[in-house]
Amino acid sequence: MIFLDNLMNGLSLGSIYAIIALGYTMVYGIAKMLNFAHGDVIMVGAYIAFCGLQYWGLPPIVAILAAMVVCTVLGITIEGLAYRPLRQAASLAVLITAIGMSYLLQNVALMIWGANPKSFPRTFINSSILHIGGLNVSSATIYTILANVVIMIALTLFTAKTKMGKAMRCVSEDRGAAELMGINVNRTISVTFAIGSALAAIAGVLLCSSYPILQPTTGSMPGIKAFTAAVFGGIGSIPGAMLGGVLLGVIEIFGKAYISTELGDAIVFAVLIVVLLVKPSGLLGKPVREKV
Amino acid sequence: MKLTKAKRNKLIYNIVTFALVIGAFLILQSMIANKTITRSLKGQLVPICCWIVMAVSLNLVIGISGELSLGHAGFMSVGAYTGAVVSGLLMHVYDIQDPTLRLVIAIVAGGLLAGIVGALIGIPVLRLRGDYLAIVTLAFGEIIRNLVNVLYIGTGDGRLYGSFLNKKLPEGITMLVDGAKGAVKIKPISTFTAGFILVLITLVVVLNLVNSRAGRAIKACRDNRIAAESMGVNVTKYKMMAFVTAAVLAGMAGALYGLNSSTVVPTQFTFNQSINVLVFVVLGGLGNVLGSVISATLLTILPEMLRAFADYRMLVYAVVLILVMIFTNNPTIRSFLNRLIAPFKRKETTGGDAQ
Amino acid sequence: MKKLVALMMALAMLLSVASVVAEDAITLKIAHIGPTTGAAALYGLATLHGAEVAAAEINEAGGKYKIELINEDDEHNVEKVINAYNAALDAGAQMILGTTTSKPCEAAGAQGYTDRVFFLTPSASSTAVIEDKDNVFQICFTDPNQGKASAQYIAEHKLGQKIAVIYNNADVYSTGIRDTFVPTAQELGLEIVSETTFTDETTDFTVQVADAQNAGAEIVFLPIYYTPASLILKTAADKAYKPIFFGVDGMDGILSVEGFDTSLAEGVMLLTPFVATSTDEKVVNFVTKYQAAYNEIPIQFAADAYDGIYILVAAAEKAGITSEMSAEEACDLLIAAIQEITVDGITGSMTWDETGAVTKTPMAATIVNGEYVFE
Amino acid sequence: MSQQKHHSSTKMVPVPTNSIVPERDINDIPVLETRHLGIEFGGLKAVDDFNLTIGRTEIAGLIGPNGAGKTTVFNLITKVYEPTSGATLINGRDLHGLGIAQASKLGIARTFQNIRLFDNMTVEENVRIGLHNNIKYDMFSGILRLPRYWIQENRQHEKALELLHIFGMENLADERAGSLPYGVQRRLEIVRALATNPKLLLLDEPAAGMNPHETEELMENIAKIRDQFQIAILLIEHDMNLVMGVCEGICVLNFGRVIAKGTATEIQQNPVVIEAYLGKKKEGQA
Repeated sequence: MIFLDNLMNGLSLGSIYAIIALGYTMVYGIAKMLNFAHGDVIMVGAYIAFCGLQYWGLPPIVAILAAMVVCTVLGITIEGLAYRPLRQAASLAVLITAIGMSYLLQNVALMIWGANPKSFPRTFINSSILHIGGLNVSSATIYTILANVVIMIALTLFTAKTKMGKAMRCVSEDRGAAELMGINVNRTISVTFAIGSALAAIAGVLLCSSYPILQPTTGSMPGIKAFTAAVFGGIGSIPGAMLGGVLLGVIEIFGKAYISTELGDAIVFAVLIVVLLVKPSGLLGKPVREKV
Repeated sequence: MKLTKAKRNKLIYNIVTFALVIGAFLILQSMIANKTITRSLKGQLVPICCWIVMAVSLNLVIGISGELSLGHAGFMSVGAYTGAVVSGLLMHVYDIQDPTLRLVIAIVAGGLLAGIVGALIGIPVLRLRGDYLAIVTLAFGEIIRNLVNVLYIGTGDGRLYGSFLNKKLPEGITMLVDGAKGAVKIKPISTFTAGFILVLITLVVVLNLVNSRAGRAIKACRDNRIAAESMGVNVTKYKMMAFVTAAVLAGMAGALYGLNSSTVVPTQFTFNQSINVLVFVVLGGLGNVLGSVISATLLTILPEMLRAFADYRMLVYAVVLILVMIFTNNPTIRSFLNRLIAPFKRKETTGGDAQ
Repeated sequence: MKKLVALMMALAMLLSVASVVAEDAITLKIAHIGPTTGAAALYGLATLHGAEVAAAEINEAGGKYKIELINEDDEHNVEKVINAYNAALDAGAQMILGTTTSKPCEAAGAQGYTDRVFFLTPSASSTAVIEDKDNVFQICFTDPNQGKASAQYIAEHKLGQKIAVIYNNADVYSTGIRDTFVPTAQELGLEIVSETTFTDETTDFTVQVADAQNAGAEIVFLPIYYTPASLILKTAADKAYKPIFFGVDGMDGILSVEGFDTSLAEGVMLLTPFVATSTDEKVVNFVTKYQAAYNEIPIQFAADAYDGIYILVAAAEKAGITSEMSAEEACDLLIAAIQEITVDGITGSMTWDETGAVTKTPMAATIVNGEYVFE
Repeated sequence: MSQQKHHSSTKMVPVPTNSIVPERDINDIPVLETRHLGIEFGGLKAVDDFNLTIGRTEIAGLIGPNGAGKTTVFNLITKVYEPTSGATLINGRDLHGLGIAQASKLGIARTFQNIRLFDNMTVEENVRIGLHNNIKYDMFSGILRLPRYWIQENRQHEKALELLHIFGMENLADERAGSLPYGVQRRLEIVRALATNPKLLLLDEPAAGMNPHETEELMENIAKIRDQFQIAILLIEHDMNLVMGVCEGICVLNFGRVIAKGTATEIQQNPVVIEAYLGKKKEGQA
């Protein structure tokens, strides 16, 4: 029973990581950059939803939509202003810029909303507890898992079936060749950021529904762990993000429950290092060959 | 050897760097001697030396070796803790009361242990490339912090006691490292002169390394990994050399830093601290050692002088990171800037920075 | 904007007061050091504001003493606090009200011990703050005392037998309280059935709560700040787990978290010397003035700092401090004087011994209908 | 033109591995021998069953249409790629399990199709990287500036200038490599490769982007290098004048497989090669 309880908790945490990891993996797969600020876009999304619910009295669905719209615009803006000028630059420069962007978002949020933590209001997402065979499961967990599955299927279909999705796959394979084929690379990457950021808004709401404390730094640690999850699953792979996220969540909870609560984070990061050493391309990723 | 223009520029660059550091030291020493220095500036002298060493050593990894390390503060914490423990050990167990001797041994020990940790991390990590390396060094920084949180070390009746995860040490011993409470009851023994010497050592090591066979190999790996390997350069070895040298220097800076205060806590060496040092490096110029020295000094003193500005410090840092990267890496903006400053600049030379 | 208005009001208060002050008043230069920016700004601003209210009150009354308050920000950082301390002394401070948080206080206090500077900290509660230093005194309980008092309170009031402890092992305050709570509770015949930890970045508390729940704990002791506490309360509610949650003074503030569902905190008990809803005349006076100036309900930190100014004045009077004395000259006089006085403040009646620790009576409050109630 | 004649008159003799080498090298261990070398990318055989033997002082050519797998062969020989089948022997030593740098230490040096210089370093420094394993001193001598540092630095400097002299580039020693004109960069890559003291020099399209005059000069230099250093050279080139003029043995690759081997004259007359380059001739045409 305790084992099942822990497993359920792990799945719940893992599904949050998974939904954040989806955003990372998309952007990494297509723009070939680690968008360090993704975790902070999540934070912004959560704050917008918070404002919608707490100050503007919006219905939950409208608040989430508002957060998605704001994050989409934010994602496109960040990409256009900060990342696009560095398209040809070394990955070091892009990464430092992304770190700067992450700090910028955190500090702007600090100025707007202050350092005092806010408690994310109750909504339909997290207001009820389900009793499943003796286990108590928050409705937030169910919604998160559902959202994950829906998003994963939608993204898979989108990349496989639509024209834009195919363009994304082309850009991901070979940016230069895609350009020669007449694909607008900038637009494709913009759209990728838009989708990734909209997902970040949903992730933010779900994250704060499960763990209802909202601070300017709320997104950073889950963001880093979700990136770990994306690498674990194989960066660039959509099912990989899902698998990596869920596994990482379960590992974290089991590590805390059966090894030590003191070393929970250390265990998560140790997993990342082991994965990178043993199978750098992740569980479902493809190995990358350098062009010479 | 005949002095060519490039070599002359390099020489001038090195002379200016050392002259500046030594000059600043002499001026400050005379200010201390005739008591014209303010308390707050005097209190910052040792930290400034530590941050200079941190910035220059991180520059070796980022600017010269071209790898992004986000765990530099982790090495500093290893040094700070080692320094505190070694100094306590020497005092309580080996009864060495001479502070200078203790400081020197502590700094060397801090550097050594940080170097060993750096090597242990480097062996697996340096095989990875680019973004992965950044995220793994970040992870290692966090792991180190997580581990020192549950580390307990104490001395009593001439012995050293240590414990991990659980504080199972005998009653009545003097705690040196007390879990989340950090390194405690440190007798501050760091001096400005020691800091100055450490800065000089760092500059000699980094500048001489850069202008030697090994340094050229490190830069070659940065500029073109495959080509360097094709020339028979063992890329992992040279990346490792830069990484471990930087870790040793960061450890030494950490020991000096730790022994400057009565206490050291794990929360001082978070990811944020690594980013702070990254800002010093980026603002001073990647690969530019003198730039790191200047920016580390200014960015340590300025916030103290502009305390009202503290609220916006991180905001400004963030903007600085983004703008410096865009301005130095975007071809359009770069050529525009070059055209802008071209009339004021003599013919472009190659020895302008430490390369 | 809010801050600016508050600042102007405080300034106006000070100015209007200046004219009333008697010619021969003694000016005490007191430096407040605390984190007024950064992650711990909440606490630093609270102590600053509390001190400002007290200083304005004293200056307005126009008595024998006039307070000149210097503020230095330490960003809750062990390096910055030394800079702040040096800057305060450069500005001519005679004594220090601070620092607000424990680790910086430990570092600055040690420096002050060497330099001979008197420290009275409103809220730094670890033992390391006062240990091996004769110059640092506390207004709040030391962490071990709080842990001890909590265990005693639980045992005396027979709140339950099986206890779970969830604490932040990356935090000095939390581990400090836990380190005496656990042995004291065991001595008193209570049973610690579960002990789990977390760190500053933790948001998922399912393992910790499940561990307590599965061990059948009737009481969950939370020697932690209110932010993680609010997450633990939520997690427990999700798991339909309803023990008595027993907190310490760091729990104060949980009801004012924006958006917090206060029903989750119903029945939570906490050890605290101050609640803003008290009907005590002095407390009402303080809360009213504080609200008028800063437009928010004061937390315990503010109350401690408010008392702190009065304690410093009382000690200065006893010691015969004059406007001209330097910090070094005042230090030993103040150390002797504070051990001889008793101060009745809004956080209780306080005396001090040579260790620097305060003696006062612990009080426990329970959250009922979204408000703190003293029994 | 005299050298061209000299080469075309070389007598090529068969060796057991289904290859030919110059008669003068027949008694030495071949500098390069590949046996059934092959690599697959995701199921696709980029290079398959590649057999080639090169004599100690041979100048050989590797030609073929675009995408035939020529650069992939270079990458296999230099261990940038690990082959999925077959073996490579350098001076009789198997490269199996070795890395790029270790292969280089055994005496392979190369240039790149898309120039890979160390752009931010000077011309001289680029050559000094080539000298990395020839004129050595350790890290501590460098940091502490021990006598060994000064001695070896001086030797590196002199050797670098001596090598740059081959192409008359010693006056460019202090220029930033990235700022040089294209043709000069190509020559610098060759100098840098020579600095590693190779037994086998691989040149990937050395004449790309050069005008006929420069190409002519390059041809002379390639022969000069071989004569002066007594090494073998394998080059990939699309300029047939250069290939036919300077190469003794030529190997033709198409779709990852060797379709012909022989001297310049033999290759020029081989119908399979002509077909690969020009497509299948229609009936009735000449």
